[in-house]
Amino acid sequence: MSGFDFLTTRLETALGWGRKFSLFHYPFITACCGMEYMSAACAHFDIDRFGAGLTRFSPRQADLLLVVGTVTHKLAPVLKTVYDQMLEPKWVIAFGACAVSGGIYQNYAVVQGIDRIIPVDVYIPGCPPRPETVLDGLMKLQDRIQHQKQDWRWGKKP
Amino acid sequence: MLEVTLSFFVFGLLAAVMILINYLLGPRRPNPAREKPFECGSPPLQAGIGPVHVPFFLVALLFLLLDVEVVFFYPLALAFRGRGFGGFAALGGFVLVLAMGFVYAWKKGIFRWS
Amino acid sequence: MGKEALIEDIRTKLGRAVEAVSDSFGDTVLTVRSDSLRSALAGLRERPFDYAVLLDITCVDFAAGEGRFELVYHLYSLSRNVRLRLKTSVPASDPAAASASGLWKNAGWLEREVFDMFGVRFPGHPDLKRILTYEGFEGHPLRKSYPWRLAQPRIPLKDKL
Amino acid sequence: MQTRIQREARPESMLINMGPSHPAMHGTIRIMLELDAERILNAEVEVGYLHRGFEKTCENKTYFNLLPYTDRLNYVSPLINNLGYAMTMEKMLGVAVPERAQLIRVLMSELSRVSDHLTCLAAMAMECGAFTVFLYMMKAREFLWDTIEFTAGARMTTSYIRIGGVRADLHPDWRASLAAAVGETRKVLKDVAGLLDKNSIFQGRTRGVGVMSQEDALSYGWTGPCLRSTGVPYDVRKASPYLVYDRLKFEVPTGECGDNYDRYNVRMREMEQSLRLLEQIAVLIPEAPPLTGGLEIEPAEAIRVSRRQKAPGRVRLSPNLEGSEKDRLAGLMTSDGPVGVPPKEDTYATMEGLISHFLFFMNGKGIRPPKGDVYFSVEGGNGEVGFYIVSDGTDRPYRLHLRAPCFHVVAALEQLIIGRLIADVIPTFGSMNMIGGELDR
Repeated sequence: MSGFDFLTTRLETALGWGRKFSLFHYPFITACCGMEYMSAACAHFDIDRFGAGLTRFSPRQADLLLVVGTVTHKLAPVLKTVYDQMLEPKWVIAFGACAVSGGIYQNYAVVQGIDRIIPVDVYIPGCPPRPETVLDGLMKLQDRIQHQKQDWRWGKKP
Repeated sequence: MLEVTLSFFVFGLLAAVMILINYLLGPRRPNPAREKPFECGSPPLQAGIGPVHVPFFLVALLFLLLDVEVVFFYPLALAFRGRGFGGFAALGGFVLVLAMGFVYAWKKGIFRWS
Repeated sequence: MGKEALIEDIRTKLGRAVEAVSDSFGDTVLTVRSDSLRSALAGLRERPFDYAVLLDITCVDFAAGEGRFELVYHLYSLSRNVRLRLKTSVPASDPAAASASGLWKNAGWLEREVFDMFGVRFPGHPDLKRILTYEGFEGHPLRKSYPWRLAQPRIPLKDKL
Repeated sequence: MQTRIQREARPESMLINMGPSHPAMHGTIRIMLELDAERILNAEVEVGYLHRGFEKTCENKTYFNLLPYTDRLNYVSPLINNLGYAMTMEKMLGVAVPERAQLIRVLMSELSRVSDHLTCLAAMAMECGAFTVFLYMMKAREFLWDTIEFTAGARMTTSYIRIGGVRADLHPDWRASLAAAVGETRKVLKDVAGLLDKNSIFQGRTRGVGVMSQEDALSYGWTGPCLRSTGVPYDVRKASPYLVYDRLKFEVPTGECGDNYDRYNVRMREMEQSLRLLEQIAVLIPEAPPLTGGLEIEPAEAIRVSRRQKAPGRVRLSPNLEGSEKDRLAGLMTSDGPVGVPPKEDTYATMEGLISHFLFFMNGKGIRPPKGDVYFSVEGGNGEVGFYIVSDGTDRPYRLHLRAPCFHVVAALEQLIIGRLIADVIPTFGSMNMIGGELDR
């Protein structure tokens, strides 16, 4: 590993450390999981201990899209638009069985999992998932951010 | 004098770093959807933004005026540090003039939306 | 006013419109001819019976068996604290029923939902269009003929890898 | 495709989406507004963003399998939906529920009602800027959900109230957790009343905003706290009492002029009534009969012994197996008709139990109500939650329709916001407590 690579890996870990503890999330809440999101975000289970407490209701200022609840076919274009309008770097968490795989609603109305619309980083199972599971999912995302390779301007194309 | 130039230099550097670092480190994947306005995810109902109503302009101008006044407090306070009552009177006069303008606007009913 | 007396009054008041009066698990059920549906509803809403609240409008699809849709109206009289279920049948070939949007304001949305889910038209409705599904959704999902899992996505979906 | 509002809009006015993905729209409603500066000239409400095909799914699932779906209708007070569905089925099957199960059902639905009002007012206050009230009320709701979770096993989507009774008996020290929950909720209600009742900002945002007259409310088919805020004291628990509500003392609070503040106030006072009900119920529920002793042997031991002859004692089973407390089951689940799952002792120990358990879940064998249609309604968090079930004698409903109270409440939203400022949409919509799962089914 030449001197230059050593420099960039140190910078990548610093960058990863900086990003993972200041996640501004956009709560894309639709259904019952929203109640568990409220419990996870509030004082009892407090998502803010992991630096992800600040909710930004505009995709321009958020870097984590938290898709909470069922995404129906009528709502799919809305989710796609919100995801496209988010700025890089961005991550997506599918929160709850309906977002992960359509859950108990396999019928004409529900998208069977949001990874058919947008790329998803972390899937949180449960219907609804307990707040501890939510925090565990968040920690898994933070590990992923910490070890994410940074695509540097110079050298390789993104 | 040195500390003023030094502070300008440091703050300038800080601003430059804050702007450039985003340009350097953020991965750039251009996306046409990002140009369109954010309308809660639904398609916008109107092409551009139409003419904006007068009350908006009045409130904006008044805000600008009073905001700049507040910004002037810091250098004035520094400049009048040792002057005692004289400095305070000068600052008071400055604030009074602007306060009269604010009260006039208030009585004219700028803040009462029709 | 006992239940039988109430039914007698309704029969006399509505006369020809009432086809049958039955009882299912303790609730009084009034079957009305579809062409005099509007007058029956208006009559029930007036003074003596005073069914001030239209609780619900829904529809049941008997197209396969008996070739008809059955519209079910649930009414509730606030002053006499009594409920009534009013049924009427419309042919499955071209289902249409008089709109109750003039009598009750929530009939507007309820009829839009029945139109959206079953395709029953309501002439006289101010703005009859889909409410639960979206533009470009062909067919009416709650009909028995509509397959349970036939999705009509609005945007192209990546199939799972 | 041009929407109605685009066709009717004047050229110089501004058209804005208060769209589905908006912090105050609970994620599932899109309001298209035509604005003149901040005044709303015309509005069009579009719903259906959470239409999950509940009623179509019901036609393809057996009666027993539908219980989890009823939790997700009004997911803020799930146990009341369970109760509505279970009681509609019991009315159709003609099944009598034992006394203890009825008392537990009232306890659970009142807990669910308080958490419904807490969530609604928390969201409404937060959207008007009072974030502290949101945190306080969520804390109180945690205590209520703990009480529910001790008994039902899940915090929210419990499927605890079954057709014919309840799933299991109350947790041994349920009285302590209930007392803690009621005390904590009372403290929070006092704090929130202090914060909001005479708060001039909150008064300014809600007093006289979104006024609904009694005639309009009745014409829109409003029920529940929203109708009571206009002064009509209609409550299904009083109008047609079910379970043991006729034996309990509670008032029905009503408002004066039906504006946002009255809807908020009616919900606050209704929570106090529900807490009063909880205390009365805690007195009424007798202490659970101790599990009759007798030799309890481990399952492995029972299998080894039963190879040669019938297992001597009772098999010790884990308490969270459905119907495992056989001798307590008499108080929890009705005995007539194949309604509940047979108790696990029979299933694992006797041949008939195994057969009846197997048959219960087989296609066409489970709960099969007689032909006919039935409508029954209970008092939900938002109003009258009614289930209309048409059965054709098979084990799947031919048609199941939910009378969603907030569908009628939101139908009046357009009339309430036209002519007001854009900031008034938020408290008006917040005080209606629109729940997507119930609205779009």
